[in-house]
Amino acid sequence: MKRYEIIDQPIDVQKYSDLVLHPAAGAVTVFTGHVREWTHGVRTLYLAYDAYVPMAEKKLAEIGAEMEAKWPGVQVAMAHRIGELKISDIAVVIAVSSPHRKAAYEANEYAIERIKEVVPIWKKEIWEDGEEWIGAQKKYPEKGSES
Amino acid sequence: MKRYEIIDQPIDVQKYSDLVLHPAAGAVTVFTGHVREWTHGVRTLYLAYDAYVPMAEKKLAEIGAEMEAKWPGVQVAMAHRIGELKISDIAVVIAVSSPHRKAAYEANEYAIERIKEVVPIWKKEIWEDGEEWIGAQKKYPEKGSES
Amino acid sequence: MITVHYFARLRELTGKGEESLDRAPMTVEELLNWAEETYPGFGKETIHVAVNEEYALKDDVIQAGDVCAFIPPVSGG
Amino acid sequence: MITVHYFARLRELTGKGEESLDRAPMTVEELLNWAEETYPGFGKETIHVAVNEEYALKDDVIQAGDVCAFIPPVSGG
Repeated sequence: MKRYEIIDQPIDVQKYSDLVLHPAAGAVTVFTGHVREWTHGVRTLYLAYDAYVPMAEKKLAEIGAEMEAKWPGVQVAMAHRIGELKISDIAVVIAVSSPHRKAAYEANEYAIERIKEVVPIWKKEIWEDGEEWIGAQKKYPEKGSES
Repeated sequence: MKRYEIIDQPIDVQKYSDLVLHPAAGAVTVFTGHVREWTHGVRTLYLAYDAYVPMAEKKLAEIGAEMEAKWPGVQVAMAHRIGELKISDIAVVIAVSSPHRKAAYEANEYAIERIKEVVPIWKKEIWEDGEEWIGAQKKYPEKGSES
Repeated sequence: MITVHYFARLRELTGKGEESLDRAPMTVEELLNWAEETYPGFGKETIHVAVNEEYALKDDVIQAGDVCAFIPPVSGG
Repeated sequence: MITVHYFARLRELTGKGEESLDRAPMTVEELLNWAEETYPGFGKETIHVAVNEEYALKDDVIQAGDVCAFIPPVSGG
Protein backbone atom coordinates (compact mmCIF):
# COMPACT_ATOMS: atom_id res chain seq x y z
CA MET A 1 0.00 0.00 0.00
CA LYS A 2 1.39 3.37 -1.00
CA ARG A 3 1.18 6.19 1.54
CA TYR A 4 1.60 8.89 -1.10
CA GLU A 5 -0.14 8.50 -4.40
CA ILE A 6 -1.82 10.09 -7.38
CA ILE A 7 -4.75 8.00 -8.54
CA ASP A 8 -7.28 8.20 -11.35
CA GLN A 9 -10.03 6.37 -9.49
CA PRO A 10 -12.41 7.44 -6.67
CA ILE A 11 -10.57 7.91 -3.38
CA ASP A 12 -11.30 5.32 -0.68
CA VAL A 13 -10.85 7.40 2.48
CA GLN A 14 -10.85 4.47 4.89
CA LYS A 15 -7.79 3.01 3.19
CA TYR A 16 -5.68 6.04 4.14
CA SER A 17 -6.89 6.32 7.72
CA ASP A 18 -6.22 2.60 8.15
CA LEU A 19 -2.67 3.14 6.88
CA VAL A 20 -1.83 5.58 9.69
CA LEU A 21 -3.58 3.86 12.59
CA HIS A 22 -1.41 2.03 15.14
CA PRO A 23 -1.60 1.22 18.88
CA ALA A 24 0.16 4.43 19.97
CA ALA A 25 -2.17 6.66 17.93
CA GLY A 26 -4.72 8.44 20.09
CA ALA A 27 -5.93 10.83 17.39
CA VAL A 28 -6.51 10.61 13.66
CA THR A 29 -7.47 13.59 11.50
CA VAL A 30 -8.67 13.06 7.97
CA PHE A 31 -9.10 15.99 5.60
CA THR A 32 -10.93 15.56 2.32
CA GLY A 33 -11.17 18.25 -0.31
CA HIS A 34 -14.34 18.03 -2.37
CA VAL A 35 -15.52 19.51 -5.66
CA ARG A 36 -17.73 22.46 -4.72
CA GLU A 37 -20.64 23.43 -6.91
CA TRP A 38 -20.40 27.20 -6.47
CA THR A 39 -17.23 29.33 -6.34
CA HIS A 40 -17.55 33.12 -6.20
CA GLY A 41 -21.08 32.89 -7.56
CA VAL A 42 -20.11 30.77 -10.58
CA ARG A 43 -21.53 27.28 -10.93
CA THR A 44 -19.01 24.53 -11.59
CA LEU A 45 -20.22 21.61 -13.74
CA TYR A 46 -17.19 19.45 -13.05
CA LEU A 47 -13.43 19.64 -12.56
CA ALA A 48 -10.53 18.06 -14.39
CA TYR A 49 -7.18 17.52 -12.66
CA ASP A 50 -3.86 16.94 -14.39
CA ALA A 51 -0.62 16.03 -12.59
CA TYR A 52 3.02 15.31 -13.25
CA VAL A 53 2.50 11.99 -11.52
CA PRO A 54 6.00 10.80 -10.51
CA MET A 55 7.04 14.25 -9.30
CA ALA A 56 3.73 14.81 -7.53
CA GLU A 57 4.08 11.53 -5.62
CA LYS A 58 7.66 12.45 -4.74
CA LYS A 59 6.54 15.88 -3.47
CA LEU A 60 3.73 14.34 -1.40
CA ALA A 61 6.31 12.04 0.21
CA GLU A 62 8.59 15.01 0.90
CA ILE A 63 5.73 16.86 2.60
CA GLY A 64 5.06 13.74 4.67
CA ALA A 65 8.73 13.68 5.72
CA GLU A 66 8.56 17.37 6.66
CA MET A 67 5.52 16.63 8.84
CA GLU A 68 7.20 13.71 10.60
CA ALA A 69 10.17 15.95 11.35
CA LYS A 70 8.09 18.88 12.63
CA TRP A 71 5.64 16.77 14.67
CA PRO A 72 7.48 13.70 16.00
CA GLY A 73 5.23 10.68 16.27
CA VAL A 74 2.83 11.58 13.48
CA GLN A 75 2.18 9.17 10.62
CA VAL A 76 0.88 10.38 7.29
CA ALA A 77 -0.89 9.08 4.18
CA MET A 78 -2.08 11.28 1.31
CA ALA A 79 -3.58 10.87 -2.12
CA HIS A 80 -4.75 13.19 -4.87
CA ARG A 81 -7.10 12.16 -7.62
CA ILE A 82 -6.72 13.19 -11.27
CA GLY A 83 -9.05 13.05 -14.25
CA GLU A 84 -12.63 14.28 -14.32
CA LEU A 85 -14.38 14.82 -10.99
CA LYS A 86 -17.99 15.71 -10.43
CA ILE A 87 -19.59 17.76 -7.63
CA SER A 88 -18.79 16.38 -4.13
CA ASP A 89 -16.16 13.95 -5.43
CA ILE A 90 -13.01 13.81 -3.30
CA ALA A 91 -9.99 15.47 -4.95
CA VAL A 92 -7.55 15.02 -2.09
CA VAL A 93 -7.32 13.06 1.16
CA ILE A 94 -4.87 13.68 4.00
CA ALA A 95 -4.78 11.22 6.92
CA VAL A 96 -2.63 11.98 9.96
CA SER A 97 -2.30 9.97 13.14
CA SER A 98 -0.61 11.15 16.30
CA PRO A 99 -0.34 10.13 19.94
CA HIS A 100 -2.12 13.42 20.83
CA ARG A 101 -4.71 15.47 18.98
CA LYS A 102 -2.99 18.86 18.71
CA ALA A 103 -0.29 17.57 16.36
CA ALA A 104 -2.86 15.66 14.30
CA TYR A 105 -4.75 18.89 13.55
CA GLU A 106 -1.70 21.08 12.97
CA ALA A 107 0.16 18.64 10.76
CA ASN A 108 -2.93 17.97 8.67
CA GLU A 109 -3.52 21.65 7.96
CA TYR A 110 0.18 22.09 7.17
CA ALA A 111 -0.11 19.31 4.59
CA ILE A 112 -2.90 20.88 2.57
CA GLU A 113 -1.12 24.26 2.56
CA ARG A 114 2.06 22.65 1.26
CA ILE A 115 0.21 20.60 -1.35
CA LYS A 116 -1.26 23.80 -2.73
CA GLU A 117 2.20 25.35 -2.88
CA VAL A 118 4.51 22.73 -4.32
CA VAL A 119 2.81 19.62 -5.68
CA PRO A 120 2.57 19.66 -9.50
CA ILE A 121 -1.17 19.18 -9.85
CA TRP A 122 -3.49 21.42 -11.86
CA LYS A 123 -7.19 22.00 -11.69
CA LYS A 124 -9.43 22.98 -14.60
CA GLU A 125 -12.86 24.33 -13.79
CA ILE A 126 -15.58 23.62 -16.32
CA TRP A 127 -18.61 25.93 -16.18
CA GLU A 128 -21.72 26.15 -18.32
CA ASP A 129 -20.15 28.87 -20.48
CA GLY A 130 -16.46 28.09 -20.42
CA GLU A 131 -13.49 26.50 -18.75
CA GLU A 132 -10.14 27.54 -17.31
CA TRP A 133 -7.01 26.08 -15.80
CA ILE A 134 -6.69 27.53 -12.31
CA GLY A 135 -3.41 28.69 -10.80
CA ALA A 136 -2.13 31.68 -8.90
CA GLN A 137 0.49 33.78 -10.64
CA LYS A 138 3.86 33.25 -8.98
CA LYS A 139 7.21 34.80 -9.79
CA TYR A 140 10.14 32.58 -10.62
CA PRO A 141 12.05 31.80 -7.41
CA GLU A 142 15.41 33.45 -6.86
CA LYS A 143 18.46 31.37 -6.03
CA GLY A 144 18.31 30.21 -2.43
CA SER A 145 14.65 30.93 -1.99
CA GLU A 146 12.23 28.17 -1.22
CA SER A 147 10.49 26.87 -4.31
CA MET B 1 -30.02 9.64 10.93
CA LYS B 2 -28.97 11.41 14.12
CA ARG B 3 -26.21 14.00 13.85
CA TYR B 4 -25.41 13.87 17.57
CA GLU B 5 -25.43 10.55 19.32
CA ILE B 6 -24.07 8.30 22.02
CA ILE B 7 -23.83 4.72 20.81
CA ASP B 8 -22.79 1.41 22.32
CA GLN B 9 -21.62 -0.12 19.04
CA PRO B 10 -18.49 0.41 16.91
CA ILE B 11 -18.47 3.83 15.24
CA ASP B 12 -18.94 3.84 11.47
CA VAL B 13 -16.94 6.93 10.49
CA GLN B 14 -18.24 7.12 6.92
CA LYS B 15 -21.78 7.56 8.19
CA TYR B 16 -20.91 10.85 9.90
CA SER B 17 -18.87 12.30 7.04
CA ASP B 18 -21.72 11.41 4.67
CA LEU B 19 -24.12 13.29 6.95
CA VAL B 20 -22.24 16.59 6.56
CA LEU B 21 -21.39 16.38 2.86
CA HIS B 22 -23.38 18.61 0.48
CA PRO B 23 -22.75 20.39 -2.86
CA ALA B 24 -21.45 23.60 -1.24
CA ALA B 25 -18.95 21.75 0.95
CA GLY B 26 -15.39 22.09 -0.32
CA ALA B 27 -13.71 20.67 2.78
CA VAL B 28 -14.51 17.94 5.28
CA THR B 29 -12.47 17.27 8.40
CA VAL B 30 -13.01 14.11 10.40
CA PHE B 31 -11.42 13.64 13.79
CA THR B 32 -11.40 10.25 15.45
CA GLY B 33 -10.18 9.68 18.98
CA HIS B 34 -8.76 6.19 19.50
CA VAL B 35 -7.91 4.08 22.52
CA ARG B 36 -4.14 4.40 22.94
CA GLU B 37 -2.15 1.53 24.35
CA TRP B 38 0.35 3.57 26.36
CA THR B 39 -0.30 6.70 28.44
CA HIS B 40 2.52 8.19 30.54
CA GLY B 41 4.36 4.87 30.41
CA VAL B 42 1.41 2.83 31.67
CA ARG B 43 -0.09 0.16 29.43
CA THR B 44 -3.85 0.30 28.99
CA LEU B 45 -5.62 -3.05 28.50
CA TYR B 46 -8.94 -1.52 27.55
CA LEU B 47 -11.23 1.40 28.36
CA ALA B 48 -14.79 1.61 29.60
CA TYR B 49 -16.93 4.69 28.92
CA ASP B 50 -20.07 5.67 30.80
CA ALA B 51 -22.39 8.53 29.84
CA TYR B 52 -25.53 10.32 30.92
CA VAL B 53 -26.93 9.55 27.48
CA PRO B 54 -29.81 12.03 26.99
CA MET B 55 -27.85 14.95 28.45
CA ALA B 56 -24.71 13.98 26.54
CA GLU B 57 -26.60 13.97 23.23
CA LYS B 58 -28.15 17.31 24.12
CA LYS B 59 -24.73 18.78 24.92
CA LEU B 60 -23.27 17.45 21.66
CA ALA B 61 -26.10 19.17 19.79
CA GLU B 62 -25.44 22.40 21.71
CA ILE B 63 -21.78 22.28 20.75
CA GLY B 64 -22.83 21.73 17.13
CA ALA B 65 -25.05 24.82 17.33
CA GLU B 66 -22.17 26.84 18.81
CA MET B 67 -19.99 25.78 15.88
CA GLU B 68 -22.60 26.71 13.29
CA ALA B 69 -22.89 30.14 14.92
CA LYS B 70 -19.13 30.75 15.13
CA TRP B 71 -18.32 29.42 11.65
CA PRO B 72 -21.25 30.14 9.33
CA GLY B 73 -21.70 27.48 6.68
CA VAL B 74 -20.25 24.57 8.64
CA GLN B 75 -22.27 21.40 9.14
CA VAL B 76 -21.51 19.03 11.99
CA ALA B 77 -22.08 15.41 13.03
CA MET B 78 -20.61 13.84 16.16
CA ALA B 79 -20.84 10.58 18.06
CA HIS B 80 -19.27 9.13 21.18
CA ARG B 81 -19.17 5.45 21.95
CA ILE B 82 -19.77 3.99 25.41
CA GLY B 83 -19.13 0.56 26.90
CA GLU B 84 -15.89 -1.39 26.69
CA LEU B 85 -13.39 -0.34 24.01
CA LYS B 86 -10.16 -2.10 23.11
CA ILE B 87 -6.89 -0.62 21.79
CA SER B 88 -7.36 1.43 18.57
CA ASP B 89 -11.16 1.41 18.83
CA ILE B 90 -12.78 4.75 18.03
CA ALA B 91 -14.19 6.50 21.11
CA VAL B 92 -15.33 9.68 19.40
CA VAL B 93 -15.88 10.93 15.85
CA ILE B 94 -16.32 14.57 14.80
CA ALA B 95 -17.20 15.33 11.18
CA VAL B 96 -17.30 18.93 9.97
CA SER B 97 -17.96 20.21 6.47
CA SER B 98 -17.40 23.76 5.30
CA PRO B 99 -17.24 25.68 2.04
CA HIS B 100 -13.57 26.41 2.84
CA ARG B 101 -10.96 24.42 4.71
CA LYS B 102 -9.89 26.87 7.44
CA ALA B 103 -13.26 26.74 9.19
CA ALA B 104 -13.40 22.95 8.87
CA TYR B 105 -10.14 22.60 10.80
CA GLU B 106 -10.90 25.26 13.42
CA ALA B 107 -14.44 24.16 14.13
CA ASN B 108 -13.39 20.52 14.43
CA GLU B 109 -10.71 21.28 17.00
CA TYR B 110 -13.14 23.48 18.91
CA ALA B 111 -15.57 20.56 19.09
CA ILE B 112 -13.19 18.13 20.76
CA GLU B 113 -12.11 20.76 23.29
CA ARG B 114 -15.74 21.45 24.18
CA ILE B 115 -16.61 17.76 24.38
CA LYS B 116 -13.85 17.30 26.91
CA GLU B 117 -15.20 20.23 28.95
CA VAL B 118 -18.95 19.82 29.09
CA VAL B 119 -20.29 16.52 27.77
CA PRO B 120 -21.21 14.10 30.59
CA ILE B 121 -19.09 11.14 29.52
CA TRP B 122 -16.58 9.34 31.71
CA LYS B 123 -13.62 7.17 30.88
CA LYS B 124 -12.26 4.36 33.02
CA GLU B 125 -8.79 3.07 32.25
CA ILE B 126 -8.16 -0.57 32.96
CA TRP B 127 -4.50 -1.58 33.37
CA GLU B 128 -2.83 -4.87 34.22
CA ASP B 129 -2.70 -3.94 37.93
CA GLY B 130 -5.72 -1.73 38.46
CA GLU B 131 -8.33 0.60 37.08
CA GLU B 132 -9.48 4.18 37.58
CA TRP B 133 -12.16 6.60 36.47
CA ILE B 134 -10.39 9.52 34.81
CA GLY B 135 -11.40 13.14 35.26
CA ALA B 136 -9.71 16.42 36.00
CA GLN B 137 -10.58 18.06 39.30
CA LYS B 138 -12.75 21.11 38.69
CA LYS B 139 -14.21 23.58 41.15
CA TYR B 140 -17.92 24.13 41.27
CA PRO B 141 -18.89 26.99 38.91
CA GLU B 142 -19.88 30.30 40.41
CA LYS B 143 -23.14 31.96 39.42
CA GLY B 144 -22.82 33.51 35.99
CA SER B 145 -19.68 31.61 35.06
CA GLU B 146 -19.67 29.23 32.16
CA SER B 147 -20.28 25.65 33.19
CA MET C 1 -40.00 12.95 44.64
CA ILE C 2 -36.64 13.80 43.05
CA THR C 3 -34.92 11.29 40.79
CA VAL C 4 -31.13 11.24 41.10
CA HIS C 5 -28.73 9.50 38.72
CA TYR C 6 -25.25 8.20 39.48
CA PHE C 7 -22.54 7.62 36.89
CA ALA C 8 -19.00 6.33 36.61
CA ARG C 9 -17.18 6.39 39.97
CA LEU C 10 -20.36 7.38 41.78
CA ARG C 11 -22.31 4.46 40.34
CA GLU C 12 -19.66 2.14 41.78
CA LEU C 13 -19.49 4.00 45.12
CA THR C 14 -23.24 4.03 45.72
CA GLY C 15 -23.85 0.66 44.11
CA LYS C 16 -26.79 2.07 42.17
CA GLY C 17 -27.57 3.86 38.92
CA GLU C 18 -30.45 5.92 40.28
CA GLU C 19 -32.77 6.36 43.21
CA SER C 20 -35.74 8.47 44.31
CA LEU C 21 -35.55 11.06 47.05
CA ASP C 22 -38.53 12.47 48.95
CA ARG C 23 -36.94 15.78 49.96
CA ALA C 24 -38.18 18.39 47.46
CA PRO C 25 -37.86 21.30 47.42
CA MET C 26 -34.14 21.51 48.16
CA THR C 27 -31.19 23.40 46.74
CA VAL C 28 -28.42 21.85 44.71
CA GLU C 29 -26.08 22.51 47.62
CA GLU C 30 -28.39 20.66 50.00
CA LEU C 31 -28.52 17.72 47.58
CA LEU C 32 -24.74 17.60 47.47
CA ASN C 33 -24.54 17.74 51.28
CA TRP C 34 -27.07 14.95 51.57
CA ALA C 35 -25.05 12.81 49.14
CA GLU C 36 -21.80 13.42 50.97
CA GLU C 37 -23.40 12.38 54.30
CA THR C 38 -25.15 9.37 52.83
CA TYR C 39 -22.19 8.07 50.80
CA PRO C 40 -18.86 8.68 52.54
CA GLY C 41 -16.17 9.56 49.99
CA PHE C 42 -18.72 11.04 47.58
CA GLY C 43 -16.39 13.98 46.93
CA LYS C 44 -18.94 16.74 46.47
CA GLU C 45 -16.24 19.37 45.97
CA THR C 46 -15.57 18.17 42.44
CA ILE C 47 -19.08 17.14 41.47
CA HIS C 48 -21.57 19.18 39.47
CA VAL C 49 -25.29 18.63 39.51
CA ALA C 50 -27.49 18.57 36.43
CA VAL C 51 -31.19 19.31 36.90
CA ASN C 52 -33.37 18.17 34.02
CA GLU C 53 -30.29 17.62 31.85
CA GLU C 54 -28.82 21.09 32.40
CA TYR C 55 -25.93 22.12 34.63
CA ALA C 56 -27.29 23.81 37.76
CA LEU C 57 -25.75 26.24 40.24
CA LYS C 58 -25.54 25.58 43.99
CA ASP C 59 -28.36 27.99 44.80
CA ASP C 60 -30.77 26.54 42.26
CA VAL C 61 -33.84 24.92 43.79
CA ILE C 62 -34.82 21.39 42.89
CA GLN C 63 -38.58 20.77 42.74
CA ALA C 64 -40.55 17.57 43.05
CA GLY C 65 -40.52 15.76 39.72
CA ASP C 66 -37.10 17.08 38.70
CA VAL C 67 -34.53 14.64 37.37
CA CYS C 68 -31.08 15.24 38.81
CA ALA C 69 -27.72 13.76 38.03
CA PHE C 70 -24.39 13.96 39.81
CA ILE C 71 -21.72 14.85 37.25
CA PRO C 72 -18.16 14.06 38.37
CA PRO C 73 -15.35 15.60 36.28
CA VAL C 74 -16.02 14.54 32.70
CA SER C 75 -13.42 12.67 30.66
CA GLY C 76 -14.89 11.98 27.25
CA GLY C 77 -13.03 12.12 23.96
CA MET D 1 18.41 14.87 -26.16
CA ILE D 2 16.29 16.53 -23.50
CA THR D 3 12.79 15.28 -22.79
CA VAL D 4 10.28 18.02 -21.96
CA HIS D 5 6.81 17.47 -20.52
CA TYR D 6 3.77 19.73 -20.86
CA PHE D 7 0.82 19.76 -18.47
CA ALA D 8 -2.54 21.46 -18.00
CA ARG D 9 -2.79 24.71 -19.99
CA LEU D 10 0.55 24.07 -21.67
CA ARG D 11 -0.52 20.65 -22.90
CA GLU D 12 -3.47 22.29 -24.61
CA LEU D 13 -1.41 25.20 -25.94
CA THR D 14 1.33 23.03 -27.45
CA GLY D 15 -1.00 20.23 -28.43
CA LYS D 16 1.41 17.68 -26.99
CA GLY D 17 2.25 15.97 -23.69
CA GLU D 18 5.97 15.72 -24.32
CA GLU D 19 8.66 16.09 -26.94
CA SER D 20 12.42 15.65 -27.35
CA LEU D 21 14.81 18.53 -27.82
CA ASP D 22 18.33 18.23 -29.26
CA ARG D 23 19.76 21.34 -27.60
CA ALA D 24 21.68 20.14 -24.52
CA PRO D 25 23.42 21.58 -22.65
CA MET D 26 21.24 24.62 -22.03
CA THR D 27 20.16 26.57 -18.98
CA VAL D 28 16.66 26.56 -17.57
CA GLU D 29 16.35 30.18 -18.70
CA GLU D 30 17.31 29.23 -22.26
CA LEU D 31 14.72 26.45 -22.23
CA LEU D 32 12.03 28.89 -21.12
CA ASN D 33 13.06 31.37 -23.83
CA TRP D 34 12.97 28.62 -26.45
CA ALA D 35 9.46 27.62 -25.32
CA GLU D 36 8.19 31.20 -25.40
CA GLU D 37 9.48 31.66 -28.96
CA THR D 38 8.21 28.31 -30.15
CA TYR D 39 4.77 28.54 -28.54
CA PRO D 40 3.40 32.10 -28.51
CA GLY D 41 1.48 32.75 -25.31
CA PHE D 42 3.55 30.22 -23.36
CA GLY D 43 3.78 32.67 -20.44
CA LYS D 44 7.27 31.85 -19.18
CA GLU D 45 7.07 34.50 -16.46
CA THR D 46 4.81 32.33 -14.35
CA ILE D 47 6.22 28.93 -15.25
CA HIS D 48 8.74 26.92 -13.25
CA VAL D 49 10.90 24.18 -14.68
CA ALA D 50 11.49 20.84 -13.05
CA VAL D 51 14.62 18.94 -14.00
CA ASN D 52 14.54 15.25 -13.16
CA GLU D 53 11.47 15.80 -10.97
CA GLU D 54 12.98 18.60 -8.89
CA TYR D 55 12.34 22.33 -9.13
CA ALA D 56 15.31 24.01 -10.86
CA LEU D 57 16.58 27.58 -10.84
CA LYS D 58 17.03 29.68 -13.99
CA ASP D 59 20.82 29.29 -13.98
CA ASP D 60 20.75 25.51 -13.63
CA VAL D 61 22.17 23.66 -16.62
CA ILE D 62 20.17 20.94 -18.33
CA GLN D 63 22.24 18.05 -19.66
CA ALA D 64 21.50 15.53 -22.38
CA GLY D 65 19.32 12.77 -20.95
CA ASP D 66 17.64 15.05 -18.42
CA VAL D 67 13.87 14.93 -18.12
CA CYS D 68 12.33 18.40 -17.87
CA ALA D 69 8.81 19.56 -17.16
CA PHE D 70 7.20 22.98 -17.42
CA ILE D 71 5.29 23.64 -14.20
CA PRO D 72 2.65 26.37 -14.49
CA PRO D 73 1.20 27.68 -11.20
CA VAL D 74 -0.06 24.62 -9.33
CA SER D 75 -3.66 24.35 -8.17
CA GLY D 76 -4.06 20.99 -6.47
CA GLY D 77 -6.15 20.35 -3.41
